[in-house]
Amino acid sequence: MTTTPSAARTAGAAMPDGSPRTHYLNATYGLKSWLLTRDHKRIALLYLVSISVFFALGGLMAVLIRMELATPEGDLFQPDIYNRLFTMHGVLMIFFFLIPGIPAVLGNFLIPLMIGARDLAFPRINLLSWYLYSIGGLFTLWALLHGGVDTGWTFYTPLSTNYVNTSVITVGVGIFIAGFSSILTGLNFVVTIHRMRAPGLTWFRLPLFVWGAYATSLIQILGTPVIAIAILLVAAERTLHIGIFDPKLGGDPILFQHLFWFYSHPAVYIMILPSMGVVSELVATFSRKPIFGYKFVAFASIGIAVLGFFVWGHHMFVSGQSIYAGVIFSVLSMLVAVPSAIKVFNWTATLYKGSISWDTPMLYALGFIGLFTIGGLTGVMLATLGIDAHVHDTYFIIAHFHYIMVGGAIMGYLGGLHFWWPKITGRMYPLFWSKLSAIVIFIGFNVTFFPQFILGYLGMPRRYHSYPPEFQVLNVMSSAGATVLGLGYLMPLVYFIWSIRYGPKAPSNPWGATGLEWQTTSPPPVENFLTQPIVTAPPYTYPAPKRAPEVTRGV
Amino acid sequence: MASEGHGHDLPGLAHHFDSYAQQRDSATLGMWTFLVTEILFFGGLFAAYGVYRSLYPEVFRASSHTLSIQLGTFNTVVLIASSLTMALAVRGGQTGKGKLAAALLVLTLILGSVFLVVKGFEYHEKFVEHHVPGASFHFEGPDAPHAQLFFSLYFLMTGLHALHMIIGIVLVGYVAIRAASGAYTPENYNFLEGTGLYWHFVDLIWIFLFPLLYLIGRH
Amino acid sequence: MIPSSPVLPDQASDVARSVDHLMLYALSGLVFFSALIAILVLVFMVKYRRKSDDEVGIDIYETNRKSHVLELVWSVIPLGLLLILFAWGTKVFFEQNRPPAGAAQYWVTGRQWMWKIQHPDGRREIDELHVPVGKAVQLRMISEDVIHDFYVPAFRIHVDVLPSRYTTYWFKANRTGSFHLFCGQYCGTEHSKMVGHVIVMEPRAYEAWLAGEKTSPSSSAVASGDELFVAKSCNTCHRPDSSARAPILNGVFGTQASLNDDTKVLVNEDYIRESILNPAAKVVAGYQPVMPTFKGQISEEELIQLVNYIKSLKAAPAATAEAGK
Amino acid sequence: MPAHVQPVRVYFGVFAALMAFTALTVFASFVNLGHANTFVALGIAAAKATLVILYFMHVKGNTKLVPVVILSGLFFLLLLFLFLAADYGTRGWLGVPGR
Repeated sequence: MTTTPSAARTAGAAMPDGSPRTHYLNATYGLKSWLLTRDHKRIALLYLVSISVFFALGGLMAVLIRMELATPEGDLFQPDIYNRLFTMHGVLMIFFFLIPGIPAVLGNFLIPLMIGARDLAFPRINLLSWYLYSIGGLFTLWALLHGGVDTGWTFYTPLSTNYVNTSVITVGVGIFIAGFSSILTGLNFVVTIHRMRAPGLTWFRLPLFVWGAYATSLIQILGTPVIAIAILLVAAERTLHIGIFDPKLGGDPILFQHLFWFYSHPAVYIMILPSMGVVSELVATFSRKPIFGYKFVAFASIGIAVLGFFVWGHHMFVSGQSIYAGVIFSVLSMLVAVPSAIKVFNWTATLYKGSISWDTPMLYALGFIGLFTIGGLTGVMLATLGIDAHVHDTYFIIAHFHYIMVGGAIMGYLGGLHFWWPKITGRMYPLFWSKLSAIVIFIGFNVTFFPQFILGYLGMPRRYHSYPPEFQVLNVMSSAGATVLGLGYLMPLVYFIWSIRYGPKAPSNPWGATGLEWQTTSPPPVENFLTQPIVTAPPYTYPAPKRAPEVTRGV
Repeated sequence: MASEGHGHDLPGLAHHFDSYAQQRDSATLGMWTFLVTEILFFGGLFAAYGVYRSLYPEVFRASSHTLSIQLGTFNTVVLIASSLTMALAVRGGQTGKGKLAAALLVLTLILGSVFLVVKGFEYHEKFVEHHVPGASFHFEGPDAPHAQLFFSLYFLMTGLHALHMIIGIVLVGYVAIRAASGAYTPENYNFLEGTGLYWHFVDLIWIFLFPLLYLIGRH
Repeated sequence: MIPSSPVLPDQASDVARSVDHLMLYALSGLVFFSALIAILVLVFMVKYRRKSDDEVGIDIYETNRKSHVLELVWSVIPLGLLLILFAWGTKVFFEQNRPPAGAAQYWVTGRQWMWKIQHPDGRREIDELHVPVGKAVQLRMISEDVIHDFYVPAFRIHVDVLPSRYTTYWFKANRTGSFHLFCGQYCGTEHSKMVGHVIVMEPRAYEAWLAGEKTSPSSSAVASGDELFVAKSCNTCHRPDSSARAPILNGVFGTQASLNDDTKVLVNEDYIRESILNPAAKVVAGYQPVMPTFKGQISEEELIQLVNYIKSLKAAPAATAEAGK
Repeated sequence: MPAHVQPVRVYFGVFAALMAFTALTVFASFVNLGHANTFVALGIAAAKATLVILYFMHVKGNTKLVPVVILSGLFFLLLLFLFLAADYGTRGWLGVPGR
């Protein structure tokens, strides 16, 4: 790298209390200054708003699903409405919330800051990806208004190609376009991390969040094109009846499942890897010590991303795939559990002899560790051929992946949001309410999803609109938990919005963290740093250097 | 990429980069990363092709024989020639010869259009012979129903390839105009280089499509 | 119907017991590791909570040589346990999927949104499967439209029912009773109504049920297939004395047939089905592709009957004479 | 400072080689090599692709990272092919339909 340390930027000098006179939020005003911005920080906020809308919509559908399932008869909605609800819940949550979630919001905001760059490598492409995401989202919403889709988010053929008459193609186009957005975001991150690091910032001095984001980007780049072509083939089959997936014309519907899961299994790691990166940051910061086994944790991220492409067939153990392919996929799936286990053990070991504060982000991080452990270990059960043959496509797997995606990915996302909120907005949120929200979400989550493990082992299939009455007790528990969980999610929404206006001003480094993003002001100036930072030490070297003056310590 | 005026004001260097080399390396890496996604995009189709060819080898051979090997070979030559002119155009940009680059780009554009026109004739022929999948599909020979799979894949693969060609031609046209007006300097011809990489990639896909579709067991 | 335990579904076959034992092993691992992590986290949280504002943690990783050993330990031990789980799970999976020789052959046709079942003696029923206890039962399954999935929690196995080829499900019930049958693969609007029961009966009760309910003139699948063979005029070409327009079908099932393109194919249910629907796809060596397709003219159930009939044709010429009558 | 400039004759040399390979692959398809025909055709295509990538696309003389990017892309594509082959190639080995 041939970076030349640049002189002071023109972004404005700091106020005496450390808050800059102008920063990225008040440098320019007006809708146009936001919609045409090329500043990665503003684009991150655009994403934050849009994914929150989709999270709210997807959550609303989850509430309706749980209402329906409170009684066994299926008396609230007609079955076709129910089928659309769970399909759209899956599509919105996966493609429009979880996959863009942490990379596009936290990653966009933090990667240039963490590596001491002025922006991502391709700022225009970054804005383009937000627009693509939004256009994809609008297609999907448009389809939603026209009746949605009832194929399940997996779009299995030939059901999706020859049998349903809902808006499969519109939603497919939406996902296709959003996929471009995902690819471009990943591409931007990879190039940025390779080419734009500050002087002295070697690979093993990178914060673990950057490692996580890098691994995530690899999956976005390598996996997304394959689901794009799969969707394209579904659309072609649906409109032109070309026979690729139509058994009546010699096509093999199983081929679709291969192409679909080639992406959609690694996609799970798009959701969880950045969350793991966040948790690594949180655990180190709130224990005030380096992560135990930094290199193991860093390489585990890459290992998970790469091995993630070796295991997709474990979604197809009972699908008519060859039993021997199943055996191969099973043993490879076991291997991917090892780097995950390494991460969990290393986080736990980091706590040992730490100086642990019980701040809100830490509570979320600990919630993540607990829930991810259960989610991961039940995942191991599902990778076991003999067990999967029984619990495949039952509520067991619903519970498992919600432990990973909601208990893991969303806990990490919220933990990260609570951690960096002062940096993003320059404001603090109320600590009491935020700690309460972490606890409410943790409890609500477990009450919602733990009973589903039992339901699944008892044999309740997923995507059932009505079910035999003996399953009702556990379903009612689950629905009750969902109410608590929903309330838990509303709390951050309320106090975050409150804090933007009424929250006390945040100092530049409220948590006493290391990391370049804490050495600039809160909120950061447009150019991120007033002087080009130069890195001389590994990450998480405590005590944190006090570059910017610190004034008040939270609420 | 106009300078924003922050920090440095070197012509053609975006405000968030420190040097031309950093900017060029980023652009090259970004373009190649994009091409990798394209490889996997077409890769999904190649995978489908491989599966069905292994399931129905006989009918794939028979269907392949209905394609014109002359036209296929001609198009291969045309496309490789266009890659040559493109490579020379990039070299022109690299050495600061904008006018030469523009002329070579126009030549590339013409060759690309020739390819598409020939492809159009081939499509037309398929249409006349009822080899287009759908209700009017008709194929003489053994295992006719599965012939439709070959032609579905044929149209999907060559169609997507042609779509990439069209995008490429638009890009080449734009770059030719920019090159003629002297927009590319030895320090920053990144957009020209990127367009070149894209064009060569389209050529690469064809290099594999040609034997897979046209040359199955001609003996 | 109340399940025997609040957390375990009915256990109605030996395979089900194997699955539960396997699950118990996996579950004990889950409980052990999650408890370990939870306890460690909670203890550390309390013990090492921050005492003063400028306190920092103590990095023990770089100073302690044993750190790398520790990393190795917690990589290798889980890996070992996982490989045991994999091996055990694979063994159980083969148990779940490999039917014993001599299992009674039933046929299942799935369609949106019902199960059609045919007994070895030709008796048919819908959404219910009556079987005798203690006898191995093998289901050959196919779908008429989308992908379905045959799932009986009491037998602990799912198998997808495909529209393109036959799949196999087997079980040997070890107790009588009525057990849930679910469609385990989302198949459209009324997916949750594609449910039924597997009713396991004492052998004598099963015989009585078979005899007692035989009201319609249902004949065995083989006999129906025989009738179809004539009705569809298959016998005009597929007979020994025809001048070699079509291969003789007696005794072909289970053999390797040589094809026109010098390859060989195993004559099984899928090949016969494909050859009826798509005769030109794999033509036996020495014959012309002259057979017309029966696609769209024949239902999956009729295909099953024909397959059964062709399977039943022994190499003995006597059977042929009867078939060609 | 500008990137490495290749002499013009390199480009024409590569073009000639590509033409020769094209002629060769058409010729090879008319020779009966049994199953080897497919591999010969794909081998020639791979050789042509390598030439284009190395010289037309300037991977030779560029940073080491670019070949890594290309090869990792091809590696994951190969994974897709390999696992598909593992499924389609072993169907029916057990002798139980559908397994």
